Amino acid sequence: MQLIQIVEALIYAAPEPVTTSEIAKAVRRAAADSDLPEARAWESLPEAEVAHVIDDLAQSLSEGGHAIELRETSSGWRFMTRVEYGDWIRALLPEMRPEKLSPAALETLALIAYRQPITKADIEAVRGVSVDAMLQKLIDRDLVHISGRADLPGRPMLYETTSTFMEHFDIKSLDELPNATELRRVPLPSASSPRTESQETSLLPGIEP
Amino acid sequence: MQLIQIVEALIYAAPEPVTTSEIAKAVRRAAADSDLPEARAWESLPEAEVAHVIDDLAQSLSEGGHAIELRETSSGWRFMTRVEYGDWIRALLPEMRPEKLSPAALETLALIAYRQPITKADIEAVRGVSVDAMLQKLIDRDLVHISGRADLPGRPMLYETTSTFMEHFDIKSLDELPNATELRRVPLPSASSPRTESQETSLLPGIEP
Amino acid sequence: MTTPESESILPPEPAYAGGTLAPSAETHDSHYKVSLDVFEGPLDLLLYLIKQDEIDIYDIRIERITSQYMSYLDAIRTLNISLAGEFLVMAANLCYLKSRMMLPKHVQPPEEEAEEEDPRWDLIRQLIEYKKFKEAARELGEKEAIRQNQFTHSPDPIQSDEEGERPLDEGVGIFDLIRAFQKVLDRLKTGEGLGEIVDDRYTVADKIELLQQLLAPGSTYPFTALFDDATTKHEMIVTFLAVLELMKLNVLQTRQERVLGEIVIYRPAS
Repeated sequence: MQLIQIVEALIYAAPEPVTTSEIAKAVRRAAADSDLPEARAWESLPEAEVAHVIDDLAQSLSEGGHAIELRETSSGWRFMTRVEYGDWIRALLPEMRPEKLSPAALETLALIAYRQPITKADIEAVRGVSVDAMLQKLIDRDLVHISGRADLPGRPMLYETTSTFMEHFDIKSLDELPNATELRRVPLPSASSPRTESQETSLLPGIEP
Repeated sequence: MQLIQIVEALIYAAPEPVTTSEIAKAVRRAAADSDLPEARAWESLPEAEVAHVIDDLAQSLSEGGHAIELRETSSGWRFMTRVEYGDWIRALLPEMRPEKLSPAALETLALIAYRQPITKADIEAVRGVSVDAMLQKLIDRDLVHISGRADLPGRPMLYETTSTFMEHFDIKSLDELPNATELRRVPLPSASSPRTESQETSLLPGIEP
Repeated sequence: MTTPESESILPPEPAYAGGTLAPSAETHDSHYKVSLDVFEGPLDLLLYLIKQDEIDIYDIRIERITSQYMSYLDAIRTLNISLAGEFLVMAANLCYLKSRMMLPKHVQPPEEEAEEEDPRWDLIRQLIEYKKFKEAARELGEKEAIRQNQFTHSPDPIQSDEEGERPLDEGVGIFDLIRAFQKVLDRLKTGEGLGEIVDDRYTVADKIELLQQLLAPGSTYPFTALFDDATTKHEMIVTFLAVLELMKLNVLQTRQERVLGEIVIYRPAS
């Protein structure tokens, strides 16, 4: 039994992406309970060695001409099919036709992504339309969440993108957003007078409608 | 692009095991729509050739020293981690992040927690969206259960939180819910006319789940 | 509330980039019906008009753009399509700008902060900001398209020496059964008619006997396949009741390898 195989099995079996450090920690813990003689050495496995093994694994997959690759997402490593097989997979699984977000949803998300945390009024100031319903839909799809309240009159809520957002767009960090350096600094027209939030706040504090 | 890679991608991405004949059919269908020159030959791909490719794939995985193998189950082919890694994975998986609840799930759960026992129609009256799937997920995760039926037309089911819910949120009684006294009294929109439940109730009277 | 209820999280059917939109008031209905959904808001519409005119954003002629904008709104209104409030607010804003621009400089009412500033400036700045994020949104959309061509697997069964470790091995709840049954009924509903046989020929006892013949001890059978031969809804219900009865008697068990997976009926050997 080799470390590379354990790492492969682990990434494959994990229900969500796993980070290098999670893998290292888990292997150390499991090695301590193992009867295998080779496991002794893994009881103090450094993270750097796991990182190395992950590189080897990714390389062996791509050199072996596999349709599956090891990819690093914002929340860790996971196996994914290569882009070029997308059409073939959809022929087998027509129900997996992707649900693309609408331009309005993308605009709203872009604003939140680049300027988070941001208030609803500030989003509306740029988009020029009311975004109540849209925000609720984005929250329902777990692309956006409420991160707190701004220190402004009316204490408006602040919105941020989630890890689901990162996964959905395959972005590892916010710096990776297209044109990040420019857009994250652009001075925005902001809501001149912070509007009072609608019923959602007054009705059920803590339970978002 | 080679057939073996397409087959690998298909088996990997399919949510359920796939049979040789399903794979052959999917490849033929996608080949007809494909621009790739090599796809011409696959438009009339015989099942026997797919079977052959599957054998090759299984062999290349086992010869490559992978921790994942291709196995034929009663309903088709799928990748699985090899038996010998079972112990490791089992030891490692508890280390992984537990799957988190989506905001929409939490909302639904909160409504049930504060207003239990509650009907689906009343939850939907508040959330404004259908919650069927959500309720099922919460039930699957043992956070919510059906506690009975309301004394209303159609005898709609009533939902309540479970003891797992209490453990998960670390509360000893429902009175310990934040803001309990207030939120349990807040007027909420309720289903104006109680909807009749779908066929499951009317069709099968006498089967109490 | 001015919330545009039509604002969907999914894309509108017609493609904006199609370029078939003619903003002249004479053009007839279908264009406008399409276009209102196509513009994400008044700023988007203004950007479109500016692009059509091939002018620089910094060089908008308020008078011209206002009249184009207004004729666009008029056309929409004659079609009785309800207009999101934001479009009207922008119209008012444009008219105000236009009237200011028409006054000689020295009689223009003083703006609060902007002393010498061009009255168009606020609008221009807003358009430029909006355009940047519209572009960013487009790029996000491209990333999304790439990502959606990659697939990952759903959590799979892990093989191990010990049995009974799988999360869903302990049998399926009655709800899964009812849901699966419902699915079968739905499928029947969408298929051809149920046939006109009115005679209720099957009893639960008949079906119990049949099921026991069908399933030898130790064998399994896909749950939904039990209903493949049923010709009436009644027969399906009777079959289902027979399954429930046999489960109660511990003659049959159900298994499901994964959540929402295929349910299998199993008859233990003993």
